[in-house]
Amino acid sequence: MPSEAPSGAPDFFGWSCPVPLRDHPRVVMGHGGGGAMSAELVENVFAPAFGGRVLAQLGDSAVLELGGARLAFSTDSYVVRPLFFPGGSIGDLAVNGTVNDLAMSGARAAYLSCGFILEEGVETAVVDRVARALGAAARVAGVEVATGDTKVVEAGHGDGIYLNTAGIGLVPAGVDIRPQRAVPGDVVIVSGEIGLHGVAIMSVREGLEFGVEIQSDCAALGGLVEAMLAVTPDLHVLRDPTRGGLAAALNEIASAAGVGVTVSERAIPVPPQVANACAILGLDPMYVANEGKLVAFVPREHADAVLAAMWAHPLGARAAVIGECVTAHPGMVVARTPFGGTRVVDLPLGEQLPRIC
Amino acid sequence: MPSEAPSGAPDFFGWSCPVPLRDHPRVVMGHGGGGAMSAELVENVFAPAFGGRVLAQLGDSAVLELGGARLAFSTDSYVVRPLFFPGGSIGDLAVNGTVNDLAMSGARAAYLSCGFILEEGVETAVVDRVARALGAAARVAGVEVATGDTKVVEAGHGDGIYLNTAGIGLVPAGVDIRPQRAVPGDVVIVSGEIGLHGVAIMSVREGLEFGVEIQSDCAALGGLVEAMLAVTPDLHVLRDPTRGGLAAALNEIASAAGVGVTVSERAIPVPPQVANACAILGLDPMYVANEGKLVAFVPREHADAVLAAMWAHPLGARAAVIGECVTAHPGMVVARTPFGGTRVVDLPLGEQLPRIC
Amino acid sequence: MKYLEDFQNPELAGGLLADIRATVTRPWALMEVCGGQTHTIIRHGIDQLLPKEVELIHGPGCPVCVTPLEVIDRALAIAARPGVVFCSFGDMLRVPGTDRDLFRVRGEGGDVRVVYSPLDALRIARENPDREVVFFGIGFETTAPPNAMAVVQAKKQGVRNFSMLVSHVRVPPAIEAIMNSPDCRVQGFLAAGHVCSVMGTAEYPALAERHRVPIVVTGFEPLDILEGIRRTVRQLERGEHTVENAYARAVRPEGNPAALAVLEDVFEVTDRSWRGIGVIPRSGWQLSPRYREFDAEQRFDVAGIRTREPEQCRAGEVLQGLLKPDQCEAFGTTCTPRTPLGATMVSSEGACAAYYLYRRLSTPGVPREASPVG
Amino acid sequence: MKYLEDFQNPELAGGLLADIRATVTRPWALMEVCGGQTHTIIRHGIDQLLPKEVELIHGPGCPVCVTPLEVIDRALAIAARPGVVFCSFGDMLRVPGTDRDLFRVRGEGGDVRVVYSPLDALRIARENPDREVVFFGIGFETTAPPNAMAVVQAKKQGVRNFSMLVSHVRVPPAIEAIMNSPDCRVQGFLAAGHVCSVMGTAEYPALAERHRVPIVVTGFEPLDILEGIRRTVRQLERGEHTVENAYARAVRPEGNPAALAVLEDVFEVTDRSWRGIGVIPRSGWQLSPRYREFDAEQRFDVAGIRTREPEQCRAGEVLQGLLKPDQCEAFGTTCTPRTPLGATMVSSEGACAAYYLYRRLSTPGVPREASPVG
Amino acid sequence: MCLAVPGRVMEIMERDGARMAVVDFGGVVKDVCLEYLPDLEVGEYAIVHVGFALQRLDEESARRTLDLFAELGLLQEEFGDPWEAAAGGPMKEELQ
Amino acid sequence: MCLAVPGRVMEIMERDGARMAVVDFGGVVKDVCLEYLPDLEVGEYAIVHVGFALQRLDEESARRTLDLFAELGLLQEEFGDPWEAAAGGPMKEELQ
Ligand code: SF4
Ligand code: SF4
Ligand SMILES: [Mg+2]
Ligand SMILES: [Mg+2]
Ligand SMILES: [Mg+2]
Ligand SMILES: [Mg+2]
Ligand SMILES: [Mg+2]
Ligand SMILES: [Mg+2]
Ligand SMILES: [Mg+2]
Ligand SMILES: [Mg+2]
Ligand SMILES: [Mg+2]
Ligand SMILES: [Mg+2]
Repeated sequence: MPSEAPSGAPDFFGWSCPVPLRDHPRVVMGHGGGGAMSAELVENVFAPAFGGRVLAQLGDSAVLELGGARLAFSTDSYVVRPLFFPGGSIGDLAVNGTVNDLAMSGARAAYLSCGFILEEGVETAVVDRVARALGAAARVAGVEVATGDTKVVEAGHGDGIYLNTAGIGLVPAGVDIRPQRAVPGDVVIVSGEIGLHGVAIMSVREGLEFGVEIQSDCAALGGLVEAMLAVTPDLHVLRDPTRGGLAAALNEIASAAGVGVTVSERAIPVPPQVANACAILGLDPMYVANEGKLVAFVPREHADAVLAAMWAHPLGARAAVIGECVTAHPGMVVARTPFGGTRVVDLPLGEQLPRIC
Repeated sequence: MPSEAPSGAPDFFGWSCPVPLRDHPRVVMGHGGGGAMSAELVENVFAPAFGGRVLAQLGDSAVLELGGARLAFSTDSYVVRPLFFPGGSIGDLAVNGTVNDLAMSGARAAYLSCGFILEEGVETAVVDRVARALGAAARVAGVEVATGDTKVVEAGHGDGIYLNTAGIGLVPAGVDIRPQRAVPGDVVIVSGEIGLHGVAIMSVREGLEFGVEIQSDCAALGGLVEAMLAVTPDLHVLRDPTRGGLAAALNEIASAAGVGVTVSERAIPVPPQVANACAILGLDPMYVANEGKLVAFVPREHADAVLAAMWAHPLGARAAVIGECVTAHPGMVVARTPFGGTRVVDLPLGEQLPRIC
Repeated sequence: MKYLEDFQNPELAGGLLADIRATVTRPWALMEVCGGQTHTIIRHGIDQLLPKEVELIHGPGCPVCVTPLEVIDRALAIAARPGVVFCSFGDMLRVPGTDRDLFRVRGEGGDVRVVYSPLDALRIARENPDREVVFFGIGFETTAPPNAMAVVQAKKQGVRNFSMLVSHVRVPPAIEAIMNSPDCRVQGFLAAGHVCSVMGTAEYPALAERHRVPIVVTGFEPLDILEGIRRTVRQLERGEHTVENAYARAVRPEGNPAALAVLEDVFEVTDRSWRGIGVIPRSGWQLSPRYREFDAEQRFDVAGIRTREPEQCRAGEVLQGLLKPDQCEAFGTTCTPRTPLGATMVSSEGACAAYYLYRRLSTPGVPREASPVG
Repeated sequence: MKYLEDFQNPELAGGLLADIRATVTRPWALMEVCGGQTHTIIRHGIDQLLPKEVELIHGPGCPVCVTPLEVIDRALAIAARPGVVFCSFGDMLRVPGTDRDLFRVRGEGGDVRVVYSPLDALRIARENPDREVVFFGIGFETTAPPNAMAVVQAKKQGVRNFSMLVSHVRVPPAIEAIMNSPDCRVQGFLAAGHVCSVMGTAEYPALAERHRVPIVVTGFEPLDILEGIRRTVRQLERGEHTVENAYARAVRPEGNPAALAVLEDVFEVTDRSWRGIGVIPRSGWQLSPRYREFDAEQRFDVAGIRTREPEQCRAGEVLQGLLKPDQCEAFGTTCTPRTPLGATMVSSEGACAAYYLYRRLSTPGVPREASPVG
Repeated sequence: MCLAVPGRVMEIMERDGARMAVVDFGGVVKDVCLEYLPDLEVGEYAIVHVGFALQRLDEESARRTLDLFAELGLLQEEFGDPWEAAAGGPMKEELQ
Repeated sequence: MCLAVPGRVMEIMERDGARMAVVDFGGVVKDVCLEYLPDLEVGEYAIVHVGFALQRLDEESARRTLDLFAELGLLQEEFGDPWEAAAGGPMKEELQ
């Protein structure tokens, strides 16, 4: 990613190894939070080291040519705790997370690889439950687990189960979906209520336990994307707002395409329990993770039809237009509050923590 | 894998969930050792859960059709300690291990995914070194890192760095390499000296430190396999004898194809330092891991030419015929000792441990 | 949730705004004391809706912002010790000490845990009898009673491996100090509603009288803030300076007597340094002699740690409303949310962090902090 | 390596085998005492090369096989304690106790570590002063001096968090017990060369004389074994029963005096139970009163643990050469290397494990233990 | 500072010698310490901060305040639409 | 039991108050405790078990033993090839 900082301004992108993270001699949790610090790690360490033409796309998944086919390829590791939570498990996440990253390139996932890192001492019955959840999710998503691997690490290392999946799928002809294609005028659509996954996880996290009648939205979005593509292959951007939530997804798109994004807070579907859990913990629902939602940047002329197609799909029933892509404030996301004021929706720095103030 | 136990004999394969591992309510290190216990986990937990047609092939990598192309697809996680060892690092392993699994299907690796699981507190300089080693290894292997992911786990979990890579590559037309294709009469070739990786790792393992003038054999075998395929596309089986060593690789092939395998111990190239390190620790070199070797089952009529082609390649310079595939003792590997006696080379149970007796 | 959404209803804002607009005749500078109120103002863009005559100055009412550097450094020193479990509210983890923050300590091997409640820290202590569990007891009068209760329970239950690093601060002495500042521009206060829920309002009439300044006890939701502003502006326009309670649903004049009794038992008033401001007499609490055995500063002998603020940082003036953040030389260059020099750049409601966002909005040339994640 | 490969040279085996073949005239049953010798025999297929008249009976010389169940259970109990680091040679991790093994204990959260040398355990103790480090001191007279030295050093260095769970056994009393068994078929012994390196050969002439049995001190490489057999057969054919040293390069009659002195200081002779065999008088060592403070049994009060072997297991008879493993009912059905009932099915040189492999080879119908790994 | 929210008491119990309540925050349920409001009863609302109920919420007062806001709304017509007059952010249009 | 191997002393030092040596096992080098063979010298061979040198290896004796084995080999011709007569495993052919 070339630096575009004007001269005189601080240059965040000009650092060089061997001290890539100026201020972080050691990895901290924030580097995995899906926000600014994660991005820095990719920017300053991984991208220069790998030097890949494809990696530089920095999307949810890479689109590449192989044997005459156009493939989407993506990976994610899953380290969620607890392993089972309201509405799903690490096994469901491992399928849906990767299937969704492929879907965000317009690809229908065909095959998954699956790597288990097991901690010595984890109950085999737990491994079995996770594996069965993963298998069941794969069948629902219509993807086949094609290859796998198991490693065991000594007790005290690892964390019960870590999972990695990588997925491949075919990108249909004429489809070119990536963050860079956002253009002013695009309508921004979110496929449903936000914050469900993050709040469901927090509700069962050690030391934070609370009761809430919601479940993770964990789901595979391949079918929904197919329904949207049936309206028009010319979707500009799709993104699943996972770690870092809607705020991170919108910021990444704004930044990648060099466009501004404005959203209306009133239009964003936030379930009351999510709003209330966030109120108690001092969090903003826009920063809370989702695992079965997408945000789409759609040319204005197709927006109504795409929205109608989403409403017709069970996973898009509560889809809503939440904003648009603008020429103003390029690289930034600005929300109009219900009171008519505006606020900047910044890229989250690291992980979100419960606040008292 | 269908059970073929005669009636009356113990039925190891007829277990059913939810108590899949009769004797192991919890995961132990042996489940990751690449031996019998690893196999049980696949057999009893993962295969039934995933129910994949492709996974059932149980090879190093899956070969599948997508968009008209024939692709090999494979994954491995890397949890090696220490992260840097004589002759390589976890970054090299993560490339070569997966590239080699693809090569064992006859495929040249084209793209890798790469998932980092970082432990909070690991030095960013270490992450950078690993990433650069990974990038350099990818360039040597001619494979592109196409997509990646980073997760951070709390200090005390994880182990500095865990890595996962998945790889995809094209399988050339006419090539069908898999364990099931071993047939009696096949000549068994190993591509060079065994045991180097395992001994190199042990030499720097905490509490076991010893000095030895060898390095891990960690290398990408795509080029060697191409040289062998140039002789004939009709290679029957290729396998990289990693965890569990040559013993595990040969047993897996014997078992998958239902053939017997005999090897001559005298013919197996074991460097003296490997032999001596094993003597001190009470280990058998046939069970020690390799990361830059392959074992090939080649039709007898092509054996000489394939061997010559291997000798002509830097990574096959010390290739040797070590045995053959027979109809006797199906599913078993038998070694003829230098004294003319025989012994069964069993599938290792779990991990190898230093013995005193 | 009920009694929360009701006070976030934009439909009802119109009348309040209209009334303010109808009332105001000339410029007034009001200070919202509490960082929670600042958060609401920024989060909802309340300031953008007000008539230009009404200026809001963000007060020092954010414990993250005002916890002194030397206390942070003591926390870091304790948290870094082997055998210690250091428990803190999430807010404090990213606050910079002299050379690192609690996140960094955790990365370096310290056992730092985020808790939701001080009682969670006490539970951790009971569950880990072989570890020293230290709770970072920061906050204003609202947080002091819960923290005090953790100490009371620790004593009652005989949990000897529990202690608290105390840096509690009190609002009224801060208001007094602000008003005593020779450059003070503040003409009216929105007092912190939740502080008053506990403490009641008895301390304010004397303050209002002495400084001839209206003080309106104000809640935290958008309509509460508007109502607080409306009542303050009305007093100012009328030349009044009384104490009003605009948060009557949660504030009684007498406060919470049970909480006051425990505060009286557990704590004693002390002078305390406020980050970026300096020492304010009698503005803090420390553990009373009856509970001194639970004082982490004593148990870990870190009281000797003394530090100096970075000289560039002018957060003190910012916190007193004497300086706009972008008038600070470090602002946006050496000081950003990623590399904060002062606490006001850390907290999401800190004045410098808020300005940083807004200046970026109005000045597109300022670089983004980062770019997309792979 | 030099002096190792030399004695593994198959070119030199021919003469030894030819001599044995030339000498033998009728069936002889020899016992190789040491499990290391059993390992060599199986590993190189030596038994397959011998004339049919020479039968090798595998002796009880494998500490993994003979460590009594109750000691294993004590080890498991200690290893499972929080705060304990339990160090062991790798061999012992898979030996089954009554209901689990050390691997399982580790999986359940016990801190079990494999060490190469007892000094490594002592180092771990020094490095972890807040943990109790227990070393599993098993083995014959070869391993006893190293283990004794760890205790001596612990005392010298004042490492108070180190202790040893001692289950040392002595070979000569076992030979005595075997010869005293009414069903004993053993006609000659290959004595354990490394044991004699330490202990010397002084204990054997009386044994040989009393039982009128040749005893040949034998090394561990294939040629050593053949030479031991050759010399034993020669004595038997001649009707002799003397003690010979066929491992002269490493065994002197007086043994290692420095080691003997430390053994004398650190240990005292005791009766000890051998797994599957029963109590053999004076066949073991325990810590002497001078070092009792380092006795893990006392420190952790596990001496009371008493157990019984599974009734089906006939390893005792197997170890005494009274029964072939496949004559045991459990063999290959309820007892396999994956689910061993007796220690002889665990150790790679255990007689039952060895038979299991070979029966599978000669009986292809017996199922594999597992199938390929993905 | 001092994130505190109103919740409704659903259940009261004793734990570790302290008076505790299950409190409902609009579908989110959490345990809360009642030591500072020992006479709070099931069905009542309280302001909760870091796991402690700190003050009883006076529902009557809340209602009166909201009524006042509504009344003020009637004045709005006299003085015109304040939205129009607001300083306004960079975004002018309202979406959807 | 008692895996012990011969190694050659390369270097002698003191550590933690114990006499230690660096011992070469044919290219593999490990630290070994010399407390039981305090007069072992650089260049000598010893039998090493679990990190301890337990007995000096008598090179002269080793050579004599090997010589004996070689002599016996000469007898072999008189009695024919023992390989032929060996019980034999399931594999008859020798490879390569
Ligand atoms: S911009 Fe930074 S340095 Fe300047 S006052 Fe604010 S926090 Fe301090
Ligand atoms: S086969 Fe098993 S049960 Fe039978 S004697 Fe051997 S170890 Fe014991
Ligand atoms: Mg994504
Ligand atoms: Mg991905
Ligand atoms: Mg993803
Ligand atoms: Mg694998
Ligand atoms: Mg763990
Ligand atoms: Mg492989
Ligand atoms: Mg693989
Ligand atoms: Mg592999
Ligand atoms: Mg990712
Ligand atoms: Mg770790």
